[in-house]
Amino acid sequence: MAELTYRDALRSALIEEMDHDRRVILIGEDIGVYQGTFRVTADLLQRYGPTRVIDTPISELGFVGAAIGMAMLGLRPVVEVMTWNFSLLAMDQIVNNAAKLRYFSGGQVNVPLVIRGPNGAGVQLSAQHSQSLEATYAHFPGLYVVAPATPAEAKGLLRTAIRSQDPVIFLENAALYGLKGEVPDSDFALPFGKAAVVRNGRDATVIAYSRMVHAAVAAAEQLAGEGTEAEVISLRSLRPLDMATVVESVARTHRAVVVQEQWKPFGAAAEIAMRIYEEAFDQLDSPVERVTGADVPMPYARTLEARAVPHEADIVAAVKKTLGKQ
Amino acid sequence: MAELTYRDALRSALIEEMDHDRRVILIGEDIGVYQGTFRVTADLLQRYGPTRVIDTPISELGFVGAAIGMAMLGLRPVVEVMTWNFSLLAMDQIVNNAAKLRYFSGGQVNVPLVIRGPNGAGVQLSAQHSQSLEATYAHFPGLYVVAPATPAEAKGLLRTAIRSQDPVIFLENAALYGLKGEVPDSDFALPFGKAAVVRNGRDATVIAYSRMVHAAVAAAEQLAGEGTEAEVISLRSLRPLDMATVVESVARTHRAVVVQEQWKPFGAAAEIAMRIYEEAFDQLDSPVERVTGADVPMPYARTLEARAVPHEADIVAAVKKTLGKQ
Amino acid sequence: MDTRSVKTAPPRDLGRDELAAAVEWYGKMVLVRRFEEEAEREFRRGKIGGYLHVYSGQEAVAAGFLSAIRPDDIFFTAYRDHAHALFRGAAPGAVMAELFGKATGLAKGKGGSMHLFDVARGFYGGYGIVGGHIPLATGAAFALRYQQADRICLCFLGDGAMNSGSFHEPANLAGLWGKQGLCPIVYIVENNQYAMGTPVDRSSAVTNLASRFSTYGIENERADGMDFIEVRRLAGRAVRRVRETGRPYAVELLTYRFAGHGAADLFQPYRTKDEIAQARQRDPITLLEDLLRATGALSDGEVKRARADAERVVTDAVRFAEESPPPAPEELYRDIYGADG
Amino acid sequence: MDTRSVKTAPPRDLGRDELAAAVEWYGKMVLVRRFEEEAEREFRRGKIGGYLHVYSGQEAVAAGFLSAIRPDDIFFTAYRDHAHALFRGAAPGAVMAELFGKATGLAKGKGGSMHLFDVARGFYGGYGIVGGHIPLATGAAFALRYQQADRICLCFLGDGAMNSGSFHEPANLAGLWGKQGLCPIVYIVENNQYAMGTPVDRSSAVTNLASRFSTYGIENERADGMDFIEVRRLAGRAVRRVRETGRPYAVELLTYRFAGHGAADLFQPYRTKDEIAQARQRDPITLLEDLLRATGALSDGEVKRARADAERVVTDAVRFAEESPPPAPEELYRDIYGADG
Ligand SMILES: Cc1ncc(C[n+]2csc(CCOP(=O)(O)OP(=O)(O)O)c2C)c(N)n1
Ligand SMILES: Cc1ncc(C[n+]2csc(CCOP(=O)(O)OP(=O)(O)O)c2C)c(N)n1
Ligand SMILES: [Mg+2]
Ligand SMILES: [Mg+2]
Repeated sequence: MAELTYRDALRSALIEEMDHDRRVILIGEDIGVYQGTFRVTADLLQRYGPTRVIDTPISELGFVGAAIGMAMLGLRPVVEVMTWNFSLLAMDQIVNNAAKLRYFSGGQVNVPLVIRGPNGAGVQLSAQHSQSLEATYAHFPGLYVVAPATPAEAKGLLRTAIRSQDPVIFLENAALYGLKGEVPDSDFALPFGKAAVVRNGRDATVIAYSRMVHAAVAAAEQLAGEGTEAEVISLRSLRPLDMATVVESVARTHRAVVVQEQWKPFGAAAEIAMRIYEEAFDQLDSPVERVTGADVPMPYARTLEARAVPHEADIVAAVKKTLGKQ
Repeated sequence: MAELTYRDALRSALIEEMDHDRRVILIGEDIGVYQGTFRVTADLLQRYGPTRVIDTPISELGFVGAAIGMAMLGLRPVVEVMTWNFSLLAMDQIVNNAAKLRYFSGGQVNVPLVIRGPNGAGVQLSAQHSQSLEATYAHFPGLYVVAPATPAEAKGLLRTAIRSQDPVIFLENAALYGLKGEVPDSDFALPFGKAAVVRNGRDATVIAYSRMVHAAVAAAEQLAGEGTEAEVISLRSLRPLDMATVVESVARTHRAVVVQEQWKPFGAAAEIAMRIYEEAFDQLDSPVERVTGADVPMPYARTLEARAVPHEADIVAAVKKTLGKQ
Repeated sequence: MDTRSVKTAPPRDLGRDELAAAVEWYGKMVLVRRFEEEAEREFRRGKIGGYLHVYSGQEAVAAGFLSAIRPDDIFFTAYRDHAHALFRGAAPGAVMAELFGKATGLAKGKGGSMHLFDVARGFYGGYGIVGGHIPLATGAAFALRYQQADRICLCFLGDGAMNSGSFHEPANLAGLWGKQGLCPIVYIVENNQYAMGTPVDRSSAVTNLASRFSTYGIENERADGMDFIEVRRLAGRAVRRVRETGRPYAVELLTYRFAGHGAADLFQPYRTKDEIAQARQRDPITLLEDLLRATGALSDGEVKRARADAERVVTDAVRFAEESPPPAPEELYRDIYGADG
Repeated sequence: MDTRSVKTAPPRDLGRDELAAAVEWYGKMVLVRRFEEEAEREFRRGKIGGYLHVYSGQEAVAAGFLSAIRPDDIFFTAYRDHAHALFRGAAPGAVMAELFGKATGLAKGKGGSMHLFDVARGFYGGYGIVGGHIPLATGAAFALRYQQADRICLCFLGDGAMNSGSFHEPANLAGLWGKQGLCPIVYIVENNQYAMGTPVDRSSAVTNLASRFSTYGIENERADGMDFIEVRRLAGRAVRRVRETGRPYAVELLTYRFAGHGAADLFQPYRTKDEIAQARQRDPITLLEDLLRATGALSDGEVKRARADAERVVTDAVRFAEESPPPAPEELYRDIYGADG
């Protein structure tokens, strides 16, 4: 075990995989000379040279597509998108090629590709730079979609992502890069489709992923002070969803709250909540609650932004609502 | 009233709006000389000339973005995407500009833009050409998303779309272009956010949109033969969702089935079903059922494609399930 | 229409090997043409669904290039891809079976006409989103060189594709990577004069498409795409150079699509019958046939035999496709994720 | 670095009007520079959040062009947009208030530094997705001509933006529409040598960016972007020509970004202090100041006054921003849909 930041956990996964597998290469904007906008790739150009750490022009469609081609030929590219917002420019490549190539080629090609970068709202980056695109990508079969909440999850999932035979949408979070946590040494990997109970509780289940896991834990701690014990689940992956862990928990607590940062309509929480209804209807003692951001493009002003994203207090209120304590 | 095909209903809305408002112009690939892939714009180049009916190169991002700029300057462009699949190339323009411009400009600009074209699976067009992208777009605030099921809905909603001050994602369906139906004459328009009960019933509510409305009606007719009366709602618009109509119906039938053509995870039905739980939980006598396509990229082979999309029989089964008749 | 603005030098001094290859590829071109005619017929008979885009008129382009590469080289193209698969040696039965949506198809019936793949032969596919394969081919070329192989990649694309960002962005990457010798690719623009109903002069602000590559530092040339011998010679030079340098190269080949854009393009309001008739006078198969007859390399009998062979092969392919089973129902859920999924 | 590869002719024979304009715009440039310095300070003080990209070093580009257009002309730019707003006459207080996220900001505090808008003055915004505004500007230019106006549109863009499909696709549209006189736009490439940490020769396969426009049939030129007089003359010619013909025109202006890419770009590992120092020797404000002093149009006292004015205006702007209220909470839900929504 070592204490690492989320950033260094990611970086160490890159280093270990690059050291043991020459097929792993990195591609993205300003990941080399500039050292990466969030320094996840700091020093890696110096370490592996410019054919393995490739700085690209501002051509998201082009370099994501090129990485898919590299993956088809057996490389294992890890693409950095400076933020996931820019990935919309490459959406056609991700959705129409990466996700579907294995299928429409009748199984003739693999696309072992990771696309990683920060997802979600940051510090007043306003409407074009604050989106949380997990629901958008998790919709498409052929993709894996993961969203680690802790340094250990970041490292364990990135390892699995790099070793995967299929494209992985790897959603980091700018607010988490500095977060510290214990990370197992040695050859540590976390499987996709396996959620984690990060806090035990008997009264209600709070299901979250990425940064919202921490808001959920904080909410649970606050609730604990009032005598309510909320269980918190970090989903880790959205495609596939580990409903077994969720259902097992809800079967004990009989109440569920699903948290997402992004605006509500057609967001990830809708699917997760619906799956709870589909697979644990009889276990529920009250309706599943969604805690989400406001249904607005993200405003710039600090005061407005704060109102647009969900907080601990919203989770507390939702848990209480499931318990009829409102 | 006149009997029109869905195609001609669309075309007549274009003609009437173009006749009365010179700001309305059409842009898209092969809409002019070629007469439109689905002939929705047939003869319009001849009628309005090449500055109002603009054939474009294969540049979805470019011409959708240019249309946004035209709209900002006061024109009312109606863009045809040859199919919605290609719109993924313009996703950044749609989501980061069209949807958000009014907001991040602090209300200084309007984007009165319509993007229209066929959505959904067709006849063996395989994985890259068969997507149904309503959930993808309905996620984003700032957009309207509509999906007409009949010629009257097509005309009435297209009128409203062209007159709207905001960008409209107008989802047609290739399988419906030839469908005939009564369309009111005169200045007929249908408001957004107003669903229609297209068949009355007391036993269960089936909620659908676009092509699936017809499958739902066929299913309801079959069920009627067995003594079950299903109410069928055509949503018409997905953003906004008319929950009032849905809840009113579910309050009478106590059972709900939501139908979508696209694969299930993170699809439109999840949101619609969740809203029913959120707004009519106490009215429900059984869990809300989703009827959806298979969670796979669309295969080419006819036999496989038929298994990938939902059918009347699936709706019948789902209604029966809500009634405990399985 | 400027198919004839590029002069075709009558190929003199055909070498022995060149002549032998020309005869062989003549046969393949005859087969491909016959195959496409049959595919159109089967489409009308309802045996083939979806979209169907045939290659008739453009045969010399793919033939010229695919006759000039090594067995371990690779290539990508768009949806007009039957010829590319067949020229590369895919079994005609497996190609037809794919069009029929059968389990024995090249892509198990999952891809259809637009998505032929034969990876074992280096054919990395057929793609339906215009321009969408260009980034893939560019990355694939990088991967080949990264793996220290001297294999190269061909990327066929249409004139219409050149107006997409899916062309611009990877072309610039190729220019940059090429400076380090890391992008052994030949971009082959099949300028068949139209993107669906839009002629080049209405889709591209400049009509010399080859010249566009200069803006990415990619050397390029423009040539007649109807003359198999010329295309093959040019391809040989281009391929050799790219293999040696690891730098990209581009060619624009002026050709013509004899059929409609796809099987649904019946009326073709965007061009005249006359225009088509005139283009057909430079049918690439006839041009090659005439040349080979003139040099004595091809007799009447051999021409007849080539046609009869094509007839037989296509008939067999149709029979094979007809008799093949549809994909098993459980195939619906296969090939979405790999073994780990 | 080829800022100096373009020679600056010492501007002789300055006309009376030209001289008056130069003095006026000298003052505006001094203000803009001072504004940017203050914005950086306010960012460090935590008064400004998000991203902050300042314009220092590039003033002659926007000043030259915005001094050459009419009040009813329009323009678009990217996120490095404070100067563009200020030069066009937006109230410095409203610009600073936007940076502070206040209700009195140009965009009511909803857009922030990257999204300044002043539509009443023809400024159609500041955009955060690199290249994303180029299609908008191109369509806007079409709309102006469609409305039979002789207004024109300017589109400022960075060197980095030119590698995006968001550049390629509209540039081709402009080339096509321009043939019918339907695209009165000037593309102004602000080549400040870098896209974040990536210099032009590592982002673009060709480093003469102006030349890229030729592939879209758009006439173009390349010039020194540090010399206000030269930029303004060139702008005058370009604007006149575009207004008359309705055809697009493009200029690449060689300039330099003195500050980091954004306020977070502290270490700048991609360039040396020396390089920056050398570039600063051709500071556009000093160049203009020296010239105007040499011609006698500007005295020591006037220079001092320009600086003092700038100081006062910026101080007032900060005070205005500080004292302004934040947006009302209900603003969160406003401006998503129009009145019909
Ligand atoms: C991005 C995209 N836009 C539109 C289409 C519809 N479409 C299919 S083929 C085609 C024309 C392509 O022309 P070209 O690249 O010249 O190839 P050709 O058909 O002539 O071989 C179009 C517009 C598409 N498949 N993809
Ligand atoms: C599509 C996209 N990719 C990446 C970014 C991140 N980014 C912001 S500015 C920038 C550099 C742009 O350089 P240039 O166009 O030269 O403009 P400059 O900053 O020099 O004014 C990058 C990569 C972005 N905003 N949008
Ligand atoms: Mg073509
Ligand atoms: Mg720059």
